[in-house]
Amino acid sequence: MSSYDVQQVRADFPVLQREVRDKPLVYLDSGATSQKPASVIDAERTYYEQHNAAVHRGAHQLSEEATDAFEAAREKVATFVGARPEDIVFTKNATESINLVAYGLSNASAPGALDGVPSEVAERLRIGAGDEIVVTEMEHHANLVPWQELCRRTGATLRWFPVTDGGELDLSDLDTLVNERTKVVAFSHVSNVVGTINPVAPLVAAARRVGAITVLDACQSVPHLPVSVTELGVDFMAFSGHKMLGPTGVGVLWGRAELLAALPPFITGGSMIEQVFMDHTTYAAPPQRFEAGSPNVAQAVGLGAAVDYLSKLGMDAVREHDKVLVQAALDGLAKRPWVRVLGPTDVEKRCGAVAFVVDGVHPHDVGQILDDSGIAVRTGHHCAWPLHRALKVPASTRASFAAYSTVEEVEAFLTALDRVPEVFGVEVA
Amino acid sequence: MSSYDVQQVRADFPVLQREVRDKPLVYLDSGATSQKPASVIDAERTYYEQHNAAVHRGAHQLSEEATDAFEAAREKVATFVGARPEDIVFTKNATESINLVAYGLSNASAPGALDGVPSEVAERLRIGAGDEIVVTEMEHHANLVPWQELCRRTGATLRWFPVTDGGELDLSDLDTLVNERTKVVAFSHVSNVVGTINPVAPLVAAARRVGAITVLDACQSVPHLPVSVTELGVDFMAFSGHKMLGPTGVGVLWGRAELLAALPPFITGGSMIEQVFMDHTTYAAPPQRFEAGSPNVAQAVGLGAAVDYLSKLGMDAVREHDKVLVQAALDGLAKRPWVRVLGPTDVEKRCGAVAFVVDGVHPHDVGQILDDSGIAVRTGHHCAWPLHRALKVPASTRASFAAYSTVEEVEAFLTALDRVPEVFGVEVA
Amino acid sequence: MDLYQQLILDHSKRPQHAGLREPFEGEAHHVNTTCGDEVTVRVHVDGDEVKDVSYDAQGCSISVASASILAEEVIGFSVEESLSTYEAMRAMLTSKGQDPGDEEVIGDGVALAGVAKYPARVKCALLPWAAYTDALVRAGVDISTVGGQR
Amino acid sequence: MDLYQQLILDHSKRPQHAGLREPFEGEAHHVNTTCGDEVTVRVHVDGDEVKDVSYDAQGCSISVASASILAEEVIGFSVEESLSTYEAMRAMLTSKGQDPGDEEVIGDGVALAGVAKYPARVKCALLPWAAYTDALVRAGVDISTVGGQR
Ligand SMILES: Cc1ncc(COP(=O)(O)O)c(C=O)c1O
Ligand SMILES: Cc1ncc(COP(=O)(O)O)c(C=O)c1O
Repeated sequence: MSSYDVQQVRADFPVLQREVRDKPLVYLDSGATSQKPASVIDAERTYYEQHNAAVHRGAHQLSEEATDAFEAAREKVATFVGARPEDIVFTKNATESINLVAYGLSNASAPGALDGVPSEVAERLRIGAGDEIVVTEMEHHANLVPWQELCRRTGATLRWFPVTDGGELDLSDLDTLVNERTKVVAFSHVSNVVGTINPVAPLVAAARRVGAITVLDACQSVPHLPVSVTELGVDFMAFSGHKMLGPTGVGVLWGRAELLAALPPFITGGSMIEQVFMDHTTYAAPPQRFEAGSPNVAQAVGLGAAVDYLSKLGMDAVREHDKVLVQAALDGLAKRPWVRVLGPTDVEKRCGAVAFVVDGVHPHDVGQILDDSGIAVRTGHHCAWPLHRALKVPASTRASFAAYSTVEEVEAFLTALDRVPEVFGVEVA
Repeated sequence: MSSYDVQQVRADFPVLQREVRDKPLVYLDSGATSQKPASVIDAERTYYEQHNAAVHRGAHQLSEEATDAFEAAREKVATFVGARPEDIVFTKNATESINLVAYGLSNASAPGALDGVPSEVAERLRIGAGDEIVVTEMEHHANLVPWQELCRRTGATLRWFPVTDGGELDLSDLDTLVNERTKVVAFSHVSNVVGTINPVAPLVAAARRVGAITVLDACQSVPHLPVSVTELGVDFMAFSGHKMLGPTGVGVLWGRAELLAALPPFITGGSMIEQVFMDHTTYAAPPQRFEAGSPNVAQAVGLGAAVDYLSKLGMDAVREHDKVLVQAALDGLAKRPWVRVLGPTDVEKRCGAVAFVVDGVHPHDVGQILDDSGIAVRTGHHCAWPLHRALKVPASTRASFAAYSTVEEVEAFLTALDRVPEVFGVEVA
Repeated sequence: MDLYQQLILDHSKRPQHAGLREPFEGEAHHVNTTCGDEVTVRVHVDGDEVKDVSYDAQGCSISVASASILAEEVIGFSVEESLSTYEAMRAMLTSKGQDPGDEEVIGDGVALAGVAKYPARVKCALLPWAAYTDALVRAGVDISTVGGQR
Repeated sequence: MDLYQQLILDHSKRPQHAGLREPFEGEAHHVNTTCGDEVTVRVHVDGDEVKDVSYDAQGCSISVASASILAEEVIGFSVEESLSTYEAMRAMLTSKGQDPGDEEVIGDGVALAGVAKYPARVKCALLPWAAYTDALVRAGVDISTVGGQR
């Protein structure tokens, strides 16, 4: 840890110099969206000032430069998660990435959509009545609602793993829930609320046994942990640029080559076609097939710079730093008996975020008190309403971290939190 | 025109100072993507350096600022096209905007999707076998392939208006093509290849008579002409930020309030929901219903700045300037008998782009010769393959303009073009 | 901070007229989608008079206090008066701090004046009021003569 | 500009061995999706010998010239030799200008060396060659022993 100089990291993030309500900004809402280092902001700017043009199509110099910048970004992102560039699709956010898979699967049932696909692969992609999609109660809405809608479109049935009171996945019914009817098992790598790091291996193994496709929501793991698609063994993985120091407006879908190759397109239009006639169209190979229209080139380039930045820090070091922050938050909150922390207590089992409730005070009011001290946290259901229901709380307050967060910030947060019982007259003993 | 100082405009665009192959860049590929003024680049940068946070959800100051910036951008875009902010949806590009409508319509047939929608509106949204979708042969793939796919999903039939040899829509069969089976009439305002400005009024009137929904692809009109949704009378209108001096990664869909209110969601996930349970979800009102996940905030803010920039120039002035450029190109090309211009010859009937062929020389080779002189044009089918087939050319070369293009650039292009017959030994008389 | 006036804390801890009661002619359930706050409001109108407003409010101190103040300020008044009170509340809450509110019209509502400076909380304060007007509509009351409804 | 060597212009104006002929054992149709260039290539192999390559090329001067050169450089050679020629073409074209090409191996192919500096055109030059290898596969020829295929 001694080599990780967080003050030096902070110097790279212009917004961290800001004051809020005359106090220095303490940004503990990185789980919602992270801040951006100057190198990311500059990468987008340089792209616009020097190279901006349509990619993949121009017969001119600028267009070649833009294409090179875009494809170089794809290579960087691929390397970052241990993937091949051809298997990386740029989307607008992780939500689109997951919808891409869900719509690709329902489109697979349209007439002719799987022509030419090997029958064993086609069989895995076809979903209808009687089939089952399995998710978990812990999911962000982005990895739940698209599957509900896929079920609505196809007649398949949604099933889910429950969550324990301790905020972990309850896998005791694994072999019942994942069965021969299961076509998809979709789950998050790390919970965006309770920070739980879920066990990927048993879920992948169970899905493999029945030939189900695994879809991993890696939004909260990729920014905090070393992540490799080959090690994880999943079939699809979605994550968002804006949560990993990258720009808004860019997400990523990685897919296993044989499945990507077979998956029908989602959004259709220019740049994803092979040949177009008035009455039919043939489609390009991945990743182009899934990148219809003019892509988010500047944002992809920015994400490439973010990945460079994280790689320079080293994801192992980022993970170690995160542990220190989470531990400091857990320790500080444990000293306040009027606070109830959600999720695992062991820092090895969690990362990125700490959510809690103050009984008798609504999280909105907790957040407001913190904001008054310049401390930015998030309150509410954090797009994980069913998880809150499972944990029997209406909502929660969440402090979440990134590579630039400091223990001092955690302490400032804890100190400000002490005003909550004061203002709302809560018993502190 | 005297008040339109194009040199002053150019000074605002950093990339225009560039050299290509040791010659000043002559960028005549704005129809593919436009360049960005410093104010747009700076708006994104300021957003990241000062206000970046999750929108619509934070209990903290930064999040409120980010939300204000995002919603202010929506208001600017709305005002720019004569719309209400509530009816403006931010997408990633125009392609997504059109897909949003096409998927919304097929999702309307899923069980329960139109619950609570007034029956006359529901009737318009439900599409199935026997119904017809009408497009034109002139469409960009983005306004053709999504409708082919909608037909594939629903069993509806695709029909289309042909194009005349002169590159205009042939509306002679209007009343046959748009009939009581027609559910959607989708067409472009301005062709991205031949620049033709299509007559919106008769198409809207025909669609209205039969209750069909009109979808206007305004990608190539919004950057060049004053456009007002209320005057046009269409039901949906799609356009792209990156073609109107805005950033990459942002598009717009405008929809008529009553239809937007009834249209089922497309991409689903966080921020577009009302309440989420494991077994069902209810959705928020527009525009949120159609903006799932973390939005492209910085890009929307950049688009707001682009709209400010265009408004300052004045769209009437921009249109007049464009006419001068198109006229100069048409005049210059007319003097070269070895060049065949596609599309209308009357500058009142067209805008933004001039496409042509040199018989005996492939457009790729034409583009290469131009590039060698630092002149960036586009060659190929310009994502409008069927239009090229209709005009009986395999591909074409297109010079396209924006507010910063100059008559001198048009002249440089014409001069460089004269090398084509030289190199390829084409008869020039 | 001037947001949490003692009056607000009092109302949120001891919400007046809380609970769902009979009889009622209209009921509306509103949700603040950004945070999950929920409120159900029932109205019992007799002729032109708001006889009772009962409610179940699950949410932050601001939305609960606002529900409590709503009940206090409209029960026993005419529908028209209650809608004027709504308009005055709305004007104050959306004034970004310019309109301090008139105690004559909105009573304890003035304690919510500080909310106007926190756009994210304005929705919380308006939630019960929006549900109230919706409940009126469902009770068959014509509220169209009063402007400014969303 | 060094892209349009006279040799390329000649090949593109008078493409050698052009047209689709019989007999053939394998045929492949490839499209350059970015510009719509199309080529159909047929191969007639007899044992280890490439007896004939016939083609229909619709496209720019680079892709047509490349098809013409392809036919010239592989007809009458062994399959293995033709694949070595392909590899040498490919190496030159993707070298970004580092590899000038060996006239001994690729013959008139060296005239396409200038293409390597224009990434967008590399696809054009490779199009007929990719179709050729594809046609070989469809003719039942095992090309797996030769590396570098995409
Ligand atoms: C007429 C027209 N429609 C649709 C599109 C698609 O826009 P985008 O690529 O931004 O999605 C374009 C441009 O590519 C266009 O010119
Ligand atoms: C676990 C998880 N999944 C999915 C998402 C959705 O990502 P985005 O909003 O970037 O689409 C988020 C963040 O919002 C998340 O934390």
